[in-house]
Amino acid sequence: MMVTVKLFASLRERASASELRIELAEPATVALARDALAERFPTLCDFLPRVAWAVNRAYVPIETELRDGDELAVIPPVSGGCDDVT
Amino acid sequence: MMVTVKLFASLRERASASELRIELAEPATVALARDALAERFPTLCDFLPRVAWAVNRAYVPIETELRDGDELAVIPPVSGGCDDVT
Amino acid sequence: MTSHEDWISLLPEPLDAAAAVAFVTDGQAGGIDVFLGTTRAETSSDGRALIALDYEAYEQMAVEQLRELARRARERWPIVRLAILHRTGRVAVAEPSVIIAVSTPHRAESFTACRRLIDTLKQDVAIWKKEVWADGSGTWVGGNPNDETRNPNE
Amino acid sequence: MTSHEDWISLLPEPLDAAAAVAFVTDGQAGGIDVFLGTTRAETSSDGRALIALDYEAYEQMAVEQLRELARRARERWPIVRLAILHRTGRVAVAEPSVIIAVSTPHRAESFTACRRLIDTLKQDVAIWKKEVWADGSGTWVGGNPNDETRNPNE
Repeated sequence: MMVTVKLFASLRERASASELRIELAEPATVALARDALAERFPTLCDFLPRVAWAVNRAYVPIETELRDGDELAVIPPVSGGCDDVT
Repeated sequence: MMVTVKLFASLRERASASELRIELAEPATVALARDALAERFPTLCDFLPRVAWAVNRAYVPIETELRDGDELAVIPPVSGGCDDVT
Repeated sequence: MTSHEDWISLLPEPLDAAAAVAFVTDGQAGGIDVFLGTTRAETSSDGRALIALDYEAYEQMAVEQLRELARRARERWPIVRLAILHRTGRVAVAEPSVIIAVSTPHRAESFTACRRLIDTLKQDVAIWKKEVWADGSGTWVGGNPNDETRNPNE
Repeated sequence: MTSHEDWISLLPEPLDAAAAVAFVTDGQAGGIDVFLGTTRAETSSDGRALIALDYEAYEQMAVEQLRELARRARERWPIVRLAILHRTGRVAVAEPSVIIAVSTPHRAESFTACRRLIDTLKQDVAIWKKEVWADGSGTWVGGNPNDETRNPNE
């Protein structure tokens, strides 16, 4: 099965990719996709413990099952709005 | 001594006057000015127990002494801003 | 923090929200809160429609009071820029009678300062309003000797 | 109360506060609260000046999340009209990155709803920002694996 993976912000820059397709053996989960990503992009390894995951634009837990064609997004800590104390 | 009296809103309409001068015997107080007003404008009598008083644009207690030339304002309950529940 | 002069005004013309936002916009600020009080459509208990509010001010005193509100707000919150604009005269339904715009370094302070300013303004600034009804009648808010509105010194 | 469609948008162009105010102005409302988050000038610990923030969004997800925020706010407060506008791309110092405008029948609700909307937006909407410094360097906020920012699911 194939899933589309979307990368944003620091992860997109680190991987030099904003969208890619990965092939996973069934039954696949977000956790297995994470492992596949870590193998393909070793530079992401230190980011992945701190991200959230979204499947088809909704946050999901890491043990969620994936289906063929799913859009999996790796969500680093968000910072929309304004006014963070830097 | 003479003081200028300013009337606003419901009191101005009821008295058909926005500004007038009254003569008071010394020593005069806001309370004495109130009594003089009530005598001159009997239609204000039922309003006067509920108003506040300002001398020279600052709220004062009713026992405040007046000086010649003071500007005494009769302040009905204020309602600036917006959004009173009617 | 640089202290800028506040924009405090009683105005007989329509209030300009964009001008208030522009006035308080500043590179030292991360948050701007703007409150607009607008005339809300109402129907009286006997079925008359509200068409406008007429605002009357003791102008010299009201402006001094607004400046004092601004001064006290600046003592309490790290305000970068501040505008307090209030209408006089007739304000039709949906039009603003008051605009308060506050910019602060962080967003929480802008909400708190703006909220406090409008609450305090309503309590003691020498401004009155009259409800103007479709049948031509008018009612001073708080101006009825038999109602329960408190006077500002109580 | 008539329910109007909300104005929810991610925009690459400068946000227009006057348009947001006009959108939420309504005769059923007595209070409008508008919050603008603006890029605040900063200096890094090693003396570099912040010149802008670059915003990146997972656009389809972020818009769905903003619509869900709006839906939940309408369940909780009697909102007449609502606009939530967020920038993408580069936002210079003093420019707004986000505008939230809320009109409600009474003023207290407009402050509470607006405040809650901006607080919630910052917590979980799929938008990221990068600090852009005068020397050309950039820092993703929350994007450093060694810092302490929480992820939105924790």
